[in-house]
Amino acid sequence: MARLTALPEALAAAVRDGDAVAMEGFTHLIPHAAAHELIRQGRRDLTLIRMTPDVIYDQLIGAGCAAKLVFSWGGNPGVGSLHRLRDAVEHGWPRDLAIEEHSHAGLVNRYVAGASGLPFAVLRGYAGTDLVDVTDSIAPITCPFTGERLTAVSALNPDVAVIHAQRADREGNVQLWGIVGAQKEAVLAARRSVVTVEEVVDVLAPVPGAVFLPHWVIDWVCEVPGGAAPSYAAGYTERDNDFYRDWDAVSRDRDAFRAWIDANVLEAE
Amino acid sequence: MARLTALPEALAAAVRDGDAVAMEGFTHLIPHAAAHELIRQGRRDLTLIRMTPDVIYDQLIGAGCAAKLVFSWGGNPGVGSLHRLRDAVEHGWPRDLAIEEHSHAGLVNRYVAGASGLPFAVLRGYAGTDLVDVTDSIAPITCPFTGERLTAVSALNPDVAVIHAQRADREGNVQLWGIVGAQKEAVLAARRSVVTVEEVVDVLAPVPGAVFLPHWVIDWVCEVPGGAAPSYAAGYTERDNDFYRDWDAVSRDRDAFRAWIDANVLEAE
Amino acid sequence: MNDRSGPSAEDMMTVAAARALAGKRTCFVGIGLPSLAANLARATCAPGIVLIYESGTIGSKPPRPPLSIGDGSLAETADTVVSSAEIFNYWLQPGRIDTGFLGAAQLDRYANLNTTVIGDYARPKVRLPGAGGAPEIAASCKETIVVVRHTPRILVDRLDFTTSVGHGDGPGARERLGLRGAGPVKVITDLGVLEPDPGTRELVLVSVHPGVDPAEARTRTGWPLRVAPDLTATEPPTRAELDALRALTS
Amino acid sequence: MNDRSGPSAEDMMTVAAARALAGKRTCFVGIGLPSLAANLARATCAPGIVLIYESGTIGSKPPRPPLSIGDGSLAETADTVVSSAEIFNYWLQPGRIDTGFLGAAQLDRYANLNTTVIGDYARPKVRLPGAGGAPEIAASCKETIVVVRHTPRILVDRLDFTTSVGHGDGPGARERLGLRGAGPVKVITDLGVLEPDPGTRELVLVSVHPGVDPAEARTRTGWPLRVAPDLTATEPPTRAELDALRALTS
Repeated sequence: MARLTALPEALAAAVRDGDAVAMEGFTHLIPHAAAHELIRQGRRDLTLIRMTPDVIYDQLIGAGCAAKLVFSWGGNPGVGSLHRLRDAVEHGWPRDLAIEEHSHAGLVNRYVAGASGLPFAVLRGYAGTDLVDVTDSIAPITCPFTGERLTAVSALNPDVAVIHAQRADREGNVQLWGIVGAQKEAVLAARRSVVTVEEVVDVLAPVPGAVFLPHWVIDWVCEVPGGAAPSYAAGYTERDNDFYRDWDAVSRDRDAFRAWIDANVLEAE
Repeated sequence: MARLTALPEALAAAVRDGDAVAMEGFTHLIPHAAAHELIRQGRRDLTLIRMTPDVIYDQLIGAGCAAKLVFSWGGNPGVGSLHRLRDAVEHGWPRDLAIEEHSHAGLVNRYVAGASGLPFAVLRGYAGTDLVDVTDSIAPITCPFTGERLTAVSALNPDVAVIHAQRADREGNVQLWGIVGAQKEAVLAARRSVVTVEEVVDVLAPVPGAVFLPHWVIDWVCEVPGGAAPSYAAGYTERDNDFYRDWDAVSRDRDAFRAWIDANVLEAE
Repeated sequence: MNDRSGPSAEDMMTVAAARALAGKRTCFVGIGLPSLAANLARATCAPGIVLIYESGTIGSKPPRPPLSIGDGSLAETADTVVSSAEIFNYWLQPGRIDTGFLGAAQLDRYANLNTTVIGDYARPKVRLPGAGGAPEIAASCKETIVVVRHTPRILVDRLDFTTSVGHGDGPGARERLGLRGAGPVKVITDLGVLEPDPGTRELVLVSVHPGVDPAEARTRTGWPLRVAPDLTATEPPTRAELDALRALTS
Repeated sequence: MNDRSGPSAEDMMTVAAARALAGKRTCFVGIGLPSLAANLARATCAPGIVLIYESGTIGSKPPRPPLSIGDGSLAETADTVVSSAEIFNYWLQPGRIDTGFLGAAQLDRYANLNTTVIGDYARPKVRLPGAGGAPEIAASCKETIVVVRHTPRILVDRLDFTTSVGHGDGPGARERLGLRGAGPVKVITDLGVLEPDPGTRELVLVSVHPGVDPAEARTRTGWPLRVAPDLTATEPPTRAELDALRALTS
């Protein structure tokens, strides 16, 4: 049952140290404001789950919030590396980061299994790749009808899903559109969920292509206009491509990164 | 690549005697006009696949077009039995009808597997029921991660999917909305597909909740206004509930049924 | 229907079924009497209840109970409409729906249900519609409520076919089968209410509707129906319940 | 960029990649150079081609190549946008997409690809972005085209990690692995075009771009690159191709 609260209150209640947290949004509707609040709240030892870790997890990893990363593509889209992610994996800074990696198809099917109440999902994937050797949540499975060998991936059921959406109504029903990614699956797979929205409205007028998440599968809804920046919310904000380009230089350097976090996250509210 | 043609031409090219044909539409957008054309063309030995056989398959079965029925709920919704289906199963009239039956969840997952290019799908289903003893396309499967026992169903890949939709554009892109059922999965699972539409338009304006099927996964598009009657097309036509109630009496009696088919299908065009 | 007429046995059954939804957040609704009862609950004891139909409509608020599960009003009044695959895989299967409402052509003492055939499967005396959503509603809802007319043709000693599992063959059966919902918690008939014994899981008559003799319920049951020592009488329909029911069906 | 400037090696690579889409109906597009080439194809040799991005946009017609795979213009200009689950399960996996466009940090003689790590997996020298959509694009598209810069750091004798399978260890490998698409049919570099030998599946230099010495291509390849006996020269970019490219990138 969705409660409409302020973001700090929602995240303090939803996310504990050591939790597995999925913050989804496929290069759109990325819940940056919520990530910043987690950094301010000093969360530690999180297992961060996300198809595309992106700048949002580069920041959480660099800030020392994460013990493990579950992901399928960890770059700065169209720009290059995630330097904080690389520094953690390559040099253990600011701490060692365990890695569990998949392809997009594999990771999204783990969410699908989680959302469906199944312990695994089946796909044509990974055959012949080295991913099967480094990732425990991949296993072979045989079709009981044809004998064909396929791949199973284990279900993902995060402790918490955090997403950003365009709108909610006062009951806490949520509506999001544009590139919809794996947000519905992440919320339905998770034990708890927090949704930040551009605005709370009286009535959710139907929108073509919109995903609707009913209030009774959501725990907290927080009005956070611009909460996806530097990502965007279709119909509300634009992607700040310059930010993504500029992030490359900020994130290459540990001191520059820390200064950025101090100035833009810790000292902001 | 979709071709816009007349319905008789499309079905003559798409459906051959002995084909497995899925005519989908979950109590909405039921492709009745196409079914009548198949009766007129005298198709025989079809394997008819459909979650809810409904009046449409009662007519095809009574007209002798079907050798087998694959289904999950065979009633006249809100009214009672499908008497032609019952007569075929109970008395072999007008011919014996083989039955392969599932639950809705099982049958829709067979379409999902077919649409996904997988040989099977997994669900929590059928445990403890007698359906597992009478249906070959159900098998146990064990989770490779947890050891839990679940149920697999084999993929359905019909020779032909036939659906009715609200609109297509001149390129053959199709748009349908309201209760969307398993139409997308049926079309994507099938080797060939025929879509009848209420109207062909220049531009498909986006509609909330609409499913879009691109022209390159469809083979034939036919403009057939009212082609779902006595079912309906949300935004275009209303469900003729009286027809469904009246069908009970027509279909109870073999002669009344034949007279109805003669007058309304064979002598109509 | 005459507005002054007293409540029929059918009305009582519907009202009792509606009351069983008090306090529930979500209900997966079958068509027919379950749909009428669920909409009555929405108009009376469970105003905020979210009705989910297997046609994929979530949060339907039909002004009148629909004839079919796919009537336009279900989609038009819904919060959202999802595909058949999604309604079963994402919404029903994970056990996130509180209550499932089911009917049946046969029901046994463990509230297992038959909606498939009467007689032999290969040459049935009566071919029934089949499973539909029932097996997975029975498996996955947090609990189910069954609504059937009370006759020995329906409440049978032995099912001709098990379409949907209630309490299987008794204690522990659901756990052994991996069914995660609690199963049937109430069977509501036009004579009274049956509930599974907490120990044996066998259905016991716990309440009779106004004017019903428990002996009649036993006579009209195909197995030796046990009667709860603290058998109660169902509260008769209130004026408000009957008015709401008339408004839905008139 | 100066409109009068001649074509660079990069331009030639993009134009050659675009030409490879002539006659194709559908293309699953990665971001970066593949996206530029696919949009150039749409503007030149393949006007009706349907571009599908792994962000779930089908039929995107972006006026300019997007920076990221999730830019707003991809969704706004799409015929439809589907979820991540659907784009991989319903659209990519069944093999209904003609061509997949891929890049890589390392590529071997069988066009297997590494986008995961340089060095040891547990303690990598360079942690690369990882798999993304590539393994299944490589597995399931009817064919794939790989676009990489021609350096011995990329065209290597041995991958540090196999992220996506091309022709595996040679003839029959894809069939043994159950990969249903035909795999890489072309590797397009800034020096020329490589194609798998029909018999051995090893990449062979079949064409060099204008002004490129095949010896240079061999020097800049990490294995002893075979050169096709009927080696051709790539047609230089036409005026129309260059104009279209400038229009996309200016």
